[in-house]
Amino acid sequence: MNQENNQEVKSIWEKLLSIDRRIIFLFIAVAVAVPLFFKLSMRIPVTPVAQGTYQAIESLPAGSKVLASFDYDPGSMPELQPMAEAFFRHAFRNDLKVIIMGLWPQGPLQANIALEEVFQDEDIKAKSLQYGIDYVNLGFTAGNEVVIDRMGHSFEESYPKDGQGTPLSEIPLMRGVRNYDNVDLIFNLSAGYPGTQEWVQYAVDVFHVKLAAGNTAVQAPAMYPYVQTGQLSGVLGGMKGGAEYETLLGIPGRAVRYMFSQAVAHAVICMFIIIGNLAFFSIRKRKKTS
Amino acid sequence: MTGYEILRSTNREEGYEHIGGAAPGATYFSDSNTENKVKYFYRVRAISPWGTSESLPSNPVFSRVQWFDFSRLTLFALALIIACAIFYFISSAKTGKKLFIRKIAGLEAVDDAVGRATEMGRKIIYIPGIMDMDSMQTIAGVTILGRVAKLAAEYEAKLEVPVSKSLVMVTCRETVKEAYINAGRPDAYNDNMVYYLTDDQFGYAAALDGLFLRDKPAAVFLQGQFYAESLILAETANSVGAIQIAGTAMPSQLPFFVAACDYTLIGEELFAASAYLSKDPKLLGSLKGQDVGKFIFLLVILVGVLFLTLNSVLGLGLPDLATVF
Amino acid sequence: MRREVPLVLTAMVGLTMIIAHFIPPFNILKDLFEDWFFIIAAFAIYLGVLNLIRVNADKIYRKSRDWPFGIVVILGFLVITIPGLFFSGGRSFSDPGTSFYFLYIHVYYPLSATMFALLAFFVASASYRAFRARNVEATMLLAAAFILMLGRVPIGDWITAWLPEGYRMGNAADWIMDFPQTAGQRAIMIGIALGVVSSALRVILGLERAMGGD
Amino acid sequence: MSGEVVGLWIGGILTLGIFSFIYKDNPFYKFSEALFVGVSAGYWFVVTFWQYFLPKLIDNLVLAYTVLTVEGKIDYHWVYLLGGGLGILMLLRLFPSVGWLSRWSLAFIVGTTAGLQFTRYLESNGIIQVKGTILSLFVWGDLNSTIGNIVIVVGTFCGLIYFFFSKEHKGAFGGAARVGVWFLMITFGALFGYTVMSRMSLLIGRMDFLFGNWLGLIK
Repeated sequence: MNQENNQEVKSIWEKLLSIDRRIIFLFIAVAVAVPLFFKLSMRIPVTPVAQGTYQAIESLPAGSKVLASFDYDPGSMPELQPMAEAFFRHAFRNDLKVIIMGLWPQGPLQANIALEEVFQDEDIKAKSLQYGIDYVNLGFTAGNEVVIDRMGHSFEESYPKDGQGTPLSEIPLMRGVRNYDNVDLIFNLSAGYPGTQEWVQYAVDVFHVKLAAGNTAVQAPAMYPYVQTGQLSGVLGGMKGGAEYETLLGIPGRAVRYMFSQAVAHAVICMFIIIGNLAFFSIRKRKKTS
Repeated sequence: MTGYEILRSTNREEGYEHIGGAAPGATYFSDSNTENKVKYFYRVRAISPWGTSESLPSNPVFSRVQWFDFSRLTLFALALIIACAIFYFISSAKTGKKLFIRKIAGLEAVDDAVGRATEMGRKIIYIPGIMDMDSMQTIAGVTILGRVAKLAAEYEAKLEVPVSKSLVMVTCRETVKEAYINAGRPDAYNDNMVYYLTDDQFGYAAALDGLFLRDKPAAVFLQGQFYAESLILAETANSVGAIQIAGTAMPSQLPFFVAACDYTLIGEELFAASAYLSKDPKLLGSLKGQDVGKFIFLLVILVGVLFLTLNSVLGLGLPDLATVF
Repeated sequence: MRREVPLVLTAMVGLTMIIAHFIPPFNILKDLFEDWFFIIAAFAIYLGVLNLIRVNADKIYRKSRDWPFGIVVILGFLVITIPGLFFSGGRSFSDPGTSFYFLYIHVYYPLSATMFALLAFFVASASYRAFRARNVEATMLLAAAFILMLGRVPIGDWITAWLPEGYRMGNAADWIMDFPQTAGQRAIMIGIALGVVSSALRVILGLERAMGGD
Repeated sequence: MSGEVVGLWIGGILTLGIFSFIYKDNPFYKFSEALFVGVSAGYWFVVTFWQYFLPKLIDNLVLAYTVLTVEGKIDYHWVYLLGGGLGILMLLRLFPSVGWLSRWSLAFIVGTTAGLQFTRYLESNGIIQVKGTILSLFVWGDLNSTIGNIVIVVGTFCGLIYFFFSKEHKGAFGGAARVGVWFLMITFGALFGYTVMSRMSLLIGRMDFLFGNWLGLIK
């Protein structure tokens, strides 16, 4: 008897392992979509590295100038766009002046999208911020990390004109801003190359300017050594980092809303790994005994 | 006291412009926007909620060009040492001197896999990554292909190399042909062992997916530069029970290869294996030169940590190497 | 002429960049080369784009495999280039409201974001069918992955709620990220850095065949 | 607001087009992917023209020309003419017969990148990282940072030994390499967790678009 149901038990594990891939796809799709329908607000614990980025911006006195480099494309929007919106709300709420630029051609346009969203807020609308005085968008320029190196000598040599084509000398905000010495902080949203590593290598370690960053989750772990040495003030990691930033600012935005789906998705992945391994080991044990 | 303002003028009495500020408690201010050989006068204005007080003008100073930036001496010295080490090892390797490289565990795994594949009598599929010949990782992948092809020729195993770039196809054909000749079996080689599928990342993965399911290979080699499509390849090869030996320097793909494959060459091991196999003087020399750099770093860490620990445990005053250099 | 001049140029430009870092007067020459670098880098972007158009036009002309999709590539190129150059208010082409902005939000963004979202499905099926704790290393990897995956979402703290405040899954995840992960990442980083140093040296000394060599 | 609705429908259909690859490689997926390749190339083309070529290259050439004709002197802006020439050489790579000329321009790209990376990687990813690892293994009255320092020093040291190729991994040296591998595995485990987090966030973003913005089911 034992041999017979032993046979049948093995087939369960093997059947489990050989189910069609599309069923797994359907399972993860449902696991991610269903929680979106529930408005469950979850407590988001804040990591020390996220605190570092928040503190670097919060500690700036009003009127300080922040160079914000948007180095990502729409593929990373779900992770970095909440950070972009939270950053603009944070900067404008503290009356910081923001100089936007991008080393990726899509970056400056992502900034425009975030600005359009943030300008709907009542408190920001009340400040009636003006282009060229409170914020400016220098747009994209070719050259990757060499642009960062050149901006150390002079912004104008890399960006003679802003995204709209107005020479820098005619923009009030840019008067007196010659290079990194006249900027109080660099904030970098990065999804790869060129990104935060290049900003550390070419701006922080050569011109000794302060840098805070937000990265896609794939790239965030590689930035931890820079935080430990102090080269990088802090890094927001993936959508979770966006949710932490929103929590610190007290404005639960999109990233907080997605966290319930994120939690369920992670649980499902862990369950898949456990089942997969149980099946793997029981089949291997079966093969050894037979 | 809320801060200082720095004023500058080219004339002692008037014409002072505000050129920068310093936080309260700061003791220095560097002015990097000066024209060389022009005399400047500086004044510091302390600002406090009750009013401001100005210092007397400083005596005239002018900046001139440093011919060597001494603040970067450590970097210069280390760069020189490593460059000389690399140059020395490359030239000595060129003169045929044998350079020692430790045994690479991954290469044994490669040999075992080809052996077991031959016993099982099923195909070996070799994938040299999805990038072109200008990537170092692809070159390493093609070098390791040479060894696998030589073994496959000796064991008379069936080898197949589907690629995603035409230039890679040409190079792989040369490598496999040469390996079969060295193994003394030129007759067993034919060109369509190496064939082109598609340039498109996911199209290539989908095509390989079908190939694995159809042919059920005994061994799959994934050596080179991979991106997210590596997940599909590793998973399907796993599901058909193939032995998998991977190797890449892409940090984002290494976790998946280590979890899904039987053996993975991690980052630099891929380049070490290709240097070890190709005996190419410039690869061997570079590897040894890099080891000199690692040796210096290991030594500095060891001594530096020892000093600091002794300082804090025994209260000695040994130098802190982190700030000395 | 074909091989020597590029190698000499590469060596000259590369050495200038290194020397200028230590001997400031060289910065004048460095700025000149950088000015040319920016222009050539922009043309390199156009080279990539034009090459893509040529490859697809070739595919259509020769009716090779999947040639109809070559037409779609060229159509896609024109669909965004023509409005972007001519009908989006010139220099302020990327302001909200222009047709270029509309195409970016409603065509480029969904396609690009969904291409990446595909990977979530592949990770899910690979987790189920490929990730095995087959040896000590893989077991340590999966254990760390579990702690991170659960620790970075509220579920981790919810499962380990019975532990005292500072020692829950979330704190374990923070500790792993701040210390062992930083150490391992740093070892990899130093290794890669020395690798870049040696390959940069080989390129500058003209020893590297792969870099544009034939 | 009909433009918005049309846009949402285009986005929804294209999203399903790419997702159809999950079912199997099919013409609808191939169409969407080809469209993506074409649109992204077009995007780069347009942005580089408006924000690089026009304001920086063409305007400077016009400036150089006016300075020459008005004041009759050659000023620094003529550098852009030479740069433009090198740029056009780069495009010759499209034509195999004269393609070798493009190697002159490629030399500037390769030389500049190699020259800058040589010092940047050695300092930022080498020297400064080593300096960050020189920590005391015993800190009075602070157990957490003592343990933290030990972990960072041992982990970095052993990790570097694992990547050391000039000595056989035997005896104490082999032991240290073994410990190094364990640290690398924890690092890869963390990277695995973060990569899963990243991929899942992207899927959540698309699901929110499909069910929220497009179908309007999520309020």
